[in-house]
Amino acid sequence: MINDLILRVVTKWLSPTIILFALYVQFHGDYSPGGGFQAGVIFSSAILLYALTYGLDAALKVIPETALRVCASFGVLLYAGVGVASMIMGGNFLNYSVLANNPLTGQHIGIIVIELGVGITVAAVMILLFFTFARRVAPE
Amino acid sequence: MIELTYWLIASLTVPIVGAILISRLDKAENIREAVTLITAVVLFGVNVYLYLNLDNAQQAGFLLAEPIDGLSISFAVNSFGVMFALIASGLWLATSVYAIGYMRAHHEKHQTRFFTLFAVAIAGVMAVAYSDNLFTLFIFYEFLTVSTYPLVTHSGTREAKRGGRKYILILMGSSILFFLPAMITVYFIAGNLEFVQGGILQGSMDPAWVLPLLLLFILGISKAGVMPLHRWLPSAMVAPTPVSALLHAVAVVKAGVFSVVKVVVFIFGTDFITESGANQILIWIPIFTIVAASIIALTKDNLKERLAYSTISQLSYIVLGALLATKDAVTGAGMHIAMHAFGKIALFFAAGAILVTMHKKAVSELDGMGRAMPFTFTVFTIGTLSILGIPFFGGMWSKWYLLSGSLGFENNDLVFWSVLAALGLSSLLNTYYLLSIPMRGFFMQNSAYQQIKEAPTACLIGMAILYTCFSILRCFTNYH
Amino acid sequence: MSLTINLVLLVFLLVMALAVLKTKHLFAMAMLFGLYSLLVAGLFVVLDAPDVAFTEAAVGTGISTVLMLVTLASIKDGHEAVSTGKTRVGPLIICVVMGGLLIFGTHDIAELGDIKSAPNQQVALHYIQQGQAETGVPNLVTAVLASYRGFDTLGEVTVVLTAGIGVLLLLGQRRKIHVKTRAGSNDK
Amino acid sequence: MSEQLTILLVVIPLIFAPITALLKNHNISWLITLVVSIISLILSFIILFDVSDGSHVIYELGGWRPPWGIEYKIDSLNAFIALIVSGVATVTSIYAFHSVPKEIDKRSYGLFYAAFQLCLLGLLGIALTGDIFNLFVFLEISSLSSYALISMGKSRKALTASFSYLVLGTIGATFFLIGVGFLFAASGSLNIADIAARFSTFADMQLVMTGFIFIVLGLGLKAAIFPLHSWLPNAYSHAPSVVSIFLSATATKVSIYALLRVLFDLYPIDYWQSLLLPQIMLALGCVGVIYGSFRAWQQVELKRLLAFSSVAQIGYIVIGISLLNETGVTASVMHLFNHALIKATLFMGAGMILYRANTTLLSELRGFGGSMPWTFMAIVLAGLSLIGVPGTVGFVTKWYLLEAAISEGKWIVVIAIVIGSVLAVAYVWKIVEAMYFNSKRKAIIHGVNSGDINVAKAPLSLGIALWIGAAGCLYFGLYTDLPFDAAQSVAKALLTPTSAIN
Amino acid sequence: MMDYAIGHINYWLIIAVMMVGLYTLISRSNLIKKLAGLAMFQTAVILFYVSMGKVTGGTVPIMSTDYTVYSNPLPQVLMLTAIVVGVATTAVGFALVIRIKEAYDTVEEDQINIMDNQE
Repeated sequence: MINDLILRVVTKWLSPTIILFALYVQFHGDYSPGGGFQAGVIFSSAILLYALTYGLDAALKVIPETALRVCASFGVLLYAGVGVASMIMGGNFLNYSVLANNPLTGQHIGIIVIELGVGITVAAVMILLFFTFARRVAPE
Repeated sequence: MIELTYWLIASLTVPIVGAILISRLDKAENIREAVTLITAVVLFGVNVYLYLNLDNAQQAGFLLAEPIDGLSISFAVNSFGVMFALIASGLWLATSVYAIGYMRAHHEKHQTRFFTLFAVAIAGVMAVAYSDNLFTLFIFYEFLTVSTYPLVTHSGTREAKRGGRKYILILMGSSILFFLPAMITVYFIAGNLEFVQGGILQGSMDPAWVLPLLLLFILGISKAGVMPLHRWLPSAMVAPTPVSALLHAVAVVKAGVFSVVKVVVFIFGTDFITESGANQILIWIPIFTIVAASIIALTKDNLKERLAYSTISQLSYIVLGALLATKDAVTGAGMHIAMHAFGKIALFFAAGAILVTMHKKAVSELDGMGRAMPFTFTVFTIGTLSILGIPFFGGMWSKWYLLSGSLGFENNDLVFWSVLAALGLSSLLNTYYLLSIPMRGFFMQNSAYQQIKEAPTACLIGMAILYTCFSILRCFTNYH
Repeated sequence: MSLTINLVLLVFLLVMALAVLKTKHLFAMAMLFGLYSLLVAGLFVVLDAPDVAFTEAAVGTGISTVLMLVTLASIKDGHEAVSTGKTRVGPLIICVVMGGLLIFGTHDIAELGDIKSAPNQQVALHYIQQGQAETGVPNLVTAVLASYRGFDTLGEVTVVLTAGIGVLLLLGQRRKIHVKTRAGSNDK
Repeated sequence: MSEQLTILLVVIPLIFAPITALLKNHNISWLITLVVSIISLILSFIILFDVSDGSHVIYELGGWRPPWGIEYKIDSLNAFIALIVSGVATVTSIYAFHSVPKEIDKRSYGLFYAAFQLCLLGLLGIALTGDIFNLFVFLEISSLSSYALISMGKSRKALTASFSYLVLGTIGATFFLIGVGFLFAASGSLNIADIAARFSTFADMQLVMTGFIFIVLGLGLKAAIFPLHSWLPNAYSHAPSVVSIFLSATATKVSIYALLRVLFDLYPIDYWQSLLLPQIMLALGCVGVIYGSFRAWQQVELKRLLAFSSVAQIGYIVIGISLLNETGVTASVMHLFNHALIKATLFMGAGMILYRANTTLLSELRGFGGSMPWTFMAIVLAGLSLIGVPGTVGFVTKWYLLEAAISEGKWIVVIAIVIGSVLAVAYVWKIVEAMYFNSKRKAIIHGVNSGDINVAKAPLSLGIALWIGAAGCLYFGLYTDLPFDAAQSVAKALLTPTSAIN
Repeated sequence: MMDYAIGHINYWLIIAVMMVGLYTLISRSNLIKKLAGLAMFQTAVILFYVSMGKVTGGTVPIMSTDYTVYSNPLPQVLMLTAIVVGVATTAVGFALVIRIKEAYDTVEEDQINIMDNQE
């Protein structure tokens, strides 16, 4: 299916759209359904689609595996980092209210950042999972 | 902490130190043997010192640890313990002299391991002797079991393994199955496990419970070799002779009866037992053992096994004495520990000597050997006589006390007569199955042994030491 | 109304589950499984849980199914072996007992959609009344997820990471590892 | 201040695990793991010290008041369990330094240590949290990582073992989830203290009972309580040494901790007494003890033998709990500690044998006692503690157990315990015999003579770790203050009805 | 009676699905089938939770001025986590299946057990 023209063209258009939607879900999660986790999964599905059409190696060119690993760890660290930050600012772990002068803004910042962390990790891990499995299909 | 306490600690640590040194001296055999002997001498000296200062030693003691509140691992000096320690360490001296000769003549492997573990075992015996409460006693009772296992299975042969398995399973199994629950029950009732003159259970327990509890103890302390849990002793005979001699004629088995006496006197208290009447029933166990073991001994042709069964029957004398729970009887039991120790170890030495020189194990092969090994057989004869309790040999006194003890027993003629019968019968059987051996040795004609061919010198020295011990002991007992 | 849709979907779901159970062709099973997840996602929408529906659709229908397909592709074994003579009575009994127990348990559960039920009254009420005021986030799911129970979510992300690490540990090496069959035999 | 420390206990591994996952170099990742475990050990010591007087440390995560937020409510039990886990983790990571390079593929050192830290993190999380759903999440973290870790074993059986553990473990977790759901449906809350406080208002609902049954079933599966133990022997016997050590000493313990929480804090005692649970648990415990010991005695492979003996030991713990008196519970909680110590030591010994001989088949270990005397001594020591020889940790627990049983007048239990101990003598002696005696011919193991110098010398780090454990077995057998005081205060806390606390 | 049935039938159906999943998990020998069953089992549990939070006449728990009744957000949050846990477990499971296939050349539990017992 690597050579199916229609698929290739559709994918070309589709995957950026999906990614865009993922970003929307990510950052609009506070006001509408969605959030880091959903966004991450959707994002990964875009890459999945790309990999399915253009092949694993092409996808790996777009996102090298090391980058994925780093992202996966980074997301968790980002999340935990927010918690630690709030501890340093004198609150309890994950108490975002202390992150800014106004508790609400603090909460807002905190939530956005941790959702981002969630998104990054989930996306990275999901893609990583797919790559790792897919490599087993046709071992070179 | 008074100065005697240091001597007490010394008598516990000296063997350990010795063991460590010995284990480091694998290469230099002679130095190793020297260390063994020195350790033995020092230990004996320490115990003698303790014995001499017994009068002001009563408050000597110390506490090592208290794992469970109310249960401490602590040691103290008392006459009974010192006596036991004295016998064990003294005979250890003799044994190690003897063992050196034996092991070399027999070309045993792993001699370093042997002597190391021997010392460790002795440390265990010392701990048992000086233990200040039942809990400590139990700990080192188990310790003794474990530490003697490698000695029993020293040869590493198949039957050694089988014997060892039986040894560990019966000794440890029974102690867990019966001894431990019994101990916990006592702790539960009395709130502690201290050895107190007159016992700790009196008053706090319904006399009806004495029978089952005491039974648990007697079964649990299977080192005392009371039937039916006596099988481990014959199977332990696969060990090298010095082990059988010291551990399975003296140290281990005596630790068993020692524990029995301790339990009877200091946990239950003789009066309490008498009042409960439990012993009226229980004494039949040792009586049965005395007779049965003697009979079995008759049927054994293997010298060491025969001795083992004679040991079993002799041990039951002591258990019996303890159970009779009258003053004389208990004294007799205490004395018999010593008497039998000397007698039996002599027999084992002789047996070992015969084994290493003539490589004979069976009684039936000993005809006329006395001419070849006069000294050995003399020792054997003395030992026999002593065990038989011929007047002016140690054994007599203990039996005498036992009898008079049973006489004082709760206006119960049946008991007295049966005890008398049992002792008489067993002595008779003893005479037959023990005395027959030197008889064969001296009076049977056998062309094989014309010229003298004695055991290795070290063995002889060992026996010589014993010989002197006897002479000392005789006056010692008279003086009592 | 929503209850009827709910029930219809549930019946479909049951059918789908049975189909997954029955089918011998594993690729078909993977597809059916995808459909199953889709139905569940639909149910979540009916139950006013768009976030969960989102996730279920993306995960159940997306990732899980894809992974299942990839696995099938890599093990190159499309069919379930005809079951050996082993009896399935035991499992059946277990399931019946468990199911019976659960039904027994649900006897006095609040009816579907009962606003006065404990779950909707006790803790949740506070979220609905105070949530936006306290966190400034209108989407209460996000509010609870990210703030009130933020620690759960941290754990959840850690679970994802753990899964990634686990899979990498298992399949990370490019070459297939030759696995020795003897217990504890080393590969030198 | 110590409030912040409690959370650090979880956060520190959480921060270091992802970093470790990115590393390739063995020594660095090892060092990180060691440091993390040591820090958590110190932290849990401090916390235990803080709460040892029976007080609580309350920590509200995200600053939200319970029951709306997640809270940590640390009493001596939490701290004690955390101490066990981090202590074992420390010893294990010392041990890992030489063991891991030998057993794990060199490309995945970082990942392996990361998974190890995640497992530690999960277990600590379970041990500390006061929120029942949060407990589920961390349960899953630890489980997932342990599936992966177990599957790292050399033998291919490790894979199947790991898979069946995955299936059963997930069933257990899901049962737990169902139970929590039912409880939630009845109470509308997830905070243990909150539920316990309002329990009487919904006590008579069938929901609550069903929920209870499922929670107990789920945790029982996780804790491998007989007869739900079927996953344990394979999992522990085929896992890499480090993993066997760590999991055998901690995983089941933590699940049992969770069970304790549910039984004593979440549900009032008389509630499940009316369900006859104590009797059932008592029976299962006794059977488990005898069955486990017996199966252990049948085994021919060291690690498998140890695994089965774990089943038996868990039986002892269950017995102690179900006796429902202070001594019994004290004994159980103490045995959590003691058994962790013993089993860790024994598995370390097994690991060293594996390291040198590349096998743990008893039949092939002839004469190893001679060639590695120190390891042998340590194993014997730990074995004796397993039997419960006085002077060792095993004895202390057994003593209290028996005392509790006698005081309850449950002679059957006494018999079961002593029979179990006698069987323990048998199977421990099986090990000792196998290793102690030199055979006429040296056993040839994978082309190497047993006790041959050419066999890789067991490196120091292993020996140190091993002897830390062995010394522990002896030390805590003689000086029992630390575990006993902790355990006793725990037992007191547990047995006082929860209403008294709130 | 009728109301009772109506009030509970959806729980009963969910439980039925749950049990079908469990049965697939423990009765089937094919490992992949097992995992599918596992996933179904978990999903059913999730469904159970979410339906607890449903409120009749309620709406999506997103605050807005034109609604007053909202469904319960808490179960939804919990189940988001549960779903993640589920997929994580399934992923690891599949990875194990692949390895098992490489090691045993089969994914049928029965055959694997036979092989293990032969060793």
